[in-house]
Amino acid sequence: MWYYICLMKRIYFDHASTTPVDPRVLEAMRPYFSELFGNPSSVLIEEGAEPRKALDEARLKVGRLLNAEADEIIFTASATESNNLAIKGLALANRNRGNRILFSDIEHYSVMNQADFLKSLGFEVDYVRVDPYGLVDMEDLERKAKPGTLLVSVMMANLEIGTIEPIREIGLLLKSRGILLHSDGAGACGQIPVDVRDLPVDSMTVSAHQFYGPKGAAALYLKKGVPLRPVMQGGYQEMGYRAGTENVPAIVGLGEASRIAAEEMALRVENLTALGRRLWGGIEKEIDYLHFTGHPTRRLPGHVSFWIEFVEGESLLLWLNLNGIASVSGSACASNVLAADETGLKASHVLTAVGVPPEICHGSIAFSLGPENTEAEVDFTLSTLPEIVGKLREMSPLYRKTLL
Amino acid sequence: MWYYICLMKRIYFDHASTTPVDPRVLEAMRPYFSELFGNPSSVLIEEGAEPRKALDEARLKVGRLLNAEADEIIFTASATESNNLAIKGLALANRNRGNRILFSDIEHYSVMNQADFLKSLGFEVDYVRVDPYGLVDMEDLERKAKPGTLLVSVMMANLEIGTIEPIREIGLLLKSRGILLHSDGAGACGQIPVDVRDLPVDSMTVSAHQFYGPKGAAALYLKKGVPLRPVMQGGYQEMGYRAGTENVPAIVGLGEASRIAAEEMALRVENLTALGRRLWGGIEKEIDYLHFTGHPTRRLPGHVSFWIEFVEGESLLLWLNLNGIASVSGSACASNVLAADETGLKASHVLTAVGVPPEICHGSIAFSLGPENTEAEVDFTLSTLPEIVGKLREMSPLYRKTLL
Amino acid sequence: MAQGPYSEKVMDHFMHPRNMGEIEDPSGVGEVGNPACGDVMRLYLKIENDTIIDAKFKTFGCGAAIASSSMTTELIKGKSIDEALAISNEAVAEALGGLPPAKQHCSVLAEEALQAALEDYKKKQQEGK
Amino acid sequence: MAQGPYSEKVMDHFMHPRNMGEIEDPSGVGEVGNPACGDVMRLYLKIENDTIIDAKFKTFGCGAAIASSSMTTELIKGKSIDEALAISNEAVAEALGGLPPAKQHCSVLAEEALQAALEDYKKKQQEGK
Ligand SMILES: Cc1ncc(COP(=O)(O)O)c(C=O)c1O
Ligand SMILES: Cc1ncc(COP(=O)(O)O)c(C=O)c1O
Repeated sequence: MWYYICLMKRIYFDHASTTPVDPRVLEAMRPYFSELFGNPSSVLIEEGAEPRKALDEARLKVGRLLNAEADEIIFTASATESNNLAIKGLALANRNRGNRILFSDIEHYSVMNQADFLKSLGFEVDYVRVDPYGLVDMEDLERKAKPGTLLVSVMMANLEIGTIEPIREIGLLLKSRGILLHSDGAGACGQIPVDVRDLPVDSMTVSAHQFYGPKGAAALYLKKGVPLRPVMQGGYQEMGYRAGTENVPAIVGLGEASRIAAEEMALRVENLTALGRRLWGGIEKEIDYLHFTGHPTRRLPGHVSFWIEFVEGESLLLWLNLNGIASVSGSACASNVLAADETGLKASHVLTAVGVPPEICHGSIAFSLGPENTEAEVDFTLSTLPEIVGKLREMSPLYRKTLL
Repeated sequence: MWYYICLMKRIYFDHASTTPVDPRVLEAMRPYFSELFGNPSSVLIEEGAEPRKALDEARLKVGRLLNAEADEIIFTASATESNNLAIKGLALANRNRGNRILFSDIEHYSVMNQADFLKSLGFEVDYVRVDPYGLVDMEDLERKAKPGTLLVSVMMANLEIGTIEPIREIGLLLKSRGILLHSDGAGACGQIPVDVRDLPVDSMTVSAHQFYGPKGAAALYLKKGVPLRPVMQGGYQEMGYRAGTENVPAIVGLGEASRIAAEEMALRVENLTALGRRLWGGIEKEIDYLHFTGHPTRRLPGHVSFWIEFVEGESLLLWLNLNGIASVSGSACASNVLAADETGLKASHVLTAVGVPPEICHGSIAFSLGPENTEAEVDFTLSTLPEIVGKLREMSPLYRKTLL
Repeated sequence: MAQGPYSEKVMDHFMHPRNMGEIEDPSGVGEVGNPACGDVMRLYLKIENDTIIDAKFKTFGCGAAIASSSMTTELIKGKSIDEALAISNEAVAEALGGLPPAKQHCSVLAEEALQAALEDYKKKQQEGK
Repeated sequence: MAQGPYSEKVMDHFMHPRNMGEIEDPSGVGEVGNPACGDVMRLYLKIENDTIIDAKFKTFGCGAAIASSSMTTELIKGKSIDEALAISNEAVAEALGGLPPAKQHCSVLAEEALQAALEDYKKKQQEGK
């Protein structure tokens, strides 16, 4: 039943989930699979030399994207791993600073779900509230970042609601109190300017596959001098912070994606902001009983997220998909349809945190656009959405036209 | 100075360190970078469907290689990660079985170096001796696998000395005592037959880049029903055992490499065994004061390792390299030339464990051949080696021709 | 063409729901909801001579919920009350070509909606007597 | 062509060691070793009128050890004893275009071999008196 949509060109509005590898990136990676395949740790043989050089160059490129030194970049295999390394690694290496760890209420699962493990290691975990726009509540942070707090984790930008956090402000507050700050920059680094010399962060996660780099490559920026304990032990790679034979082609890809992102960011941001505004404005005009989520202006360019009363998210997502449009839903049902049972079906913690009532937050949809998207795609989406919403509301026992 | 060697075709005898990606494997991976790039967790949109199917197929293929069920295969990013997940994950999930963990004396760093972390979690770590051939000493194991032991880790095959461990025998002993067995099969799985229905192991590490698959993909076989606690937390991927967006192209590559390995293994083993014998025999004839390491017959096909009196390993390695031959040395000096200081320069724990005196084990070299190697390459190596050895001995103040 | 998590039957009923709508002056109505998932299902029955001669539904919910509702109405039309009561959630799921494990509860919801509607019918019958 | 961890100078001296061999009836011999790394270095000096007129070495060791030995013999030939004593391990490493951090000890070894050889020479001188 799904196959007829194959004939249409798809409209990919789900760049927050993952992005295709840029052809230039793939081209850069290509020689490192079967020709320059050597182990970069085999420095004494010819085969190790080029891969080693390629790693060094990629490190420089990622460093340049963030305005960091090359030796402040640790390569990992995923943003999840970077977040695990940063939080567990900083916590274990800096116990002298305290025992308390704070997460914002809207961190990604790869931060949130570490809580139990951290508690089992004897740490205390508490959560900082966000306001209805998803911005960290600075008063709550001031209150909770009390003596004994060693580490705070606040993401650069939330990919479900698009909000960009005031990391600079947060970092300055924490610095004055001697508290470490990790920021999950997956989906932000490579998309919006991130300057670690300007932002008072101690570590920052970078994810390649969210800005046209390959899956399987990510990085952790670690500020020079900040102690970190590796969480995966083994050989002496990545300056001792991350063991395991380096995934050279993927790292080369991350480097090249970083170079391209740094060069093309200004233009991309401009175009995406315009496209995003067009989509936002159109949706606002076309759909009633619609609520945008996240901050209206302090948000990722090209990111538009909302929920619609009397419309369930998964059904909306499925109909959009059938109409050729790829998006993502924070709907409980949509979020984990492959889970082994229904215990995983909880309303998104992000939406609940920004105050969307759990019983009606099932209509949430996020569109995240990329540089290859066009005005025509936006307009097609705008022409399609009202019809789908109408159809689903028609089916809803909760919807009464007369009530509206 | 290094560049003249570029003109020659290199002889790659270091397959234990890493292997080139098989062109068929790269071909299978190709569509998943930029076309079928979707997030396999995005199952409700078209873009997620093909990647999800590709993951399922790869899981079947890896399962078939090991004679395991597909849902006993957990994908990770490296053998190092698989070993960390297995050992920490089994230890933490099975504390009720005991507190004691045993490693063989010749485990890879990605097992060995977990000891401190495990101790910090309250576990006790002890080591099982090996005999001069590198085979686990069954009597020592019987003695040390005493009540309170929860887990033993013994590798399938050691890549420094080539010895294949008696995993079946070890597993049967441990099973009778209710002790879990992890086996690091990096460099063995995909090279020699490994059947987890026949071997009483609870988990087994598989590493793609050691049998013509890509770097960045590995697997952990986990026997059905054995409890494992994830060590990296995040999203619900890999049945909850391993969080993080799946590296689809690399996993597809691991699957295809597994398929090819399963199909071509018998032939490869036959050819490599013959080539290895030719090399072994030739070296034995040509070089005096030479000592082979590892077991003469229970060893990886095409793996020849030895040390030479009065010849330092790094120098030998460098000269072989200058003559176009890639190999690896267990020499202290060669093993970590990129380390920040010289504290990393210890004689190989593997060689010390098999009884090579630390002050003379610096001459160790391992040749690990692959299916693309030829008799001509073996013969060239045999013609080159004596000359290099002669030159280095000539330079050695320890060598007296008259003494020999 | 690769499949999503839903069978073709589920997608067919999701895209072309059978018997969607309301019945004016129904013999029985059942409304159930699963607050954890946010689904709400309302089932209308028209019953004559102990036989379900018409059934309609309105559902706020995911693909599986809509398909389960649609399939349930198809399964019960023309059936006697006892026959309808004998239709289990497994039968609904099976008729749909299976549901993902995390979505089994949607077929349970459909079964519950049916039971609630028949309950309502019986209550009305007794009140009517 | 990418480089290994060693400079071109190191590789040059490794591949073409200068003054490798022994001096019959040397004025002084120094042998030092680093048991941690397994390197052993023996340096032979021929000294006349307070000047090192010849130097040769034998070394069991890694690339850096061989290159350091070779470079040391080059640096000291023609030098007075005092000038030779002033040659530090840093000077050896520098003359080689640098050594990787983990290999600095090889240049230290060369310095030590030189000192031992000069020590031996002085001892022999005194015994000869
Ligand atoms: C036996 C064994 N286990 C584990 C590893 C670790 O593999 P990786 O560096 O790919 O994580 C190696 C690497 O050489 C190995 O030889
Ligand atoms: C903000 C954020 N952090 C971390 C991750 C984890 O990334 P990965 O699944 O690639 O490890 C994601 C993934 O979507 C994310 O959105």
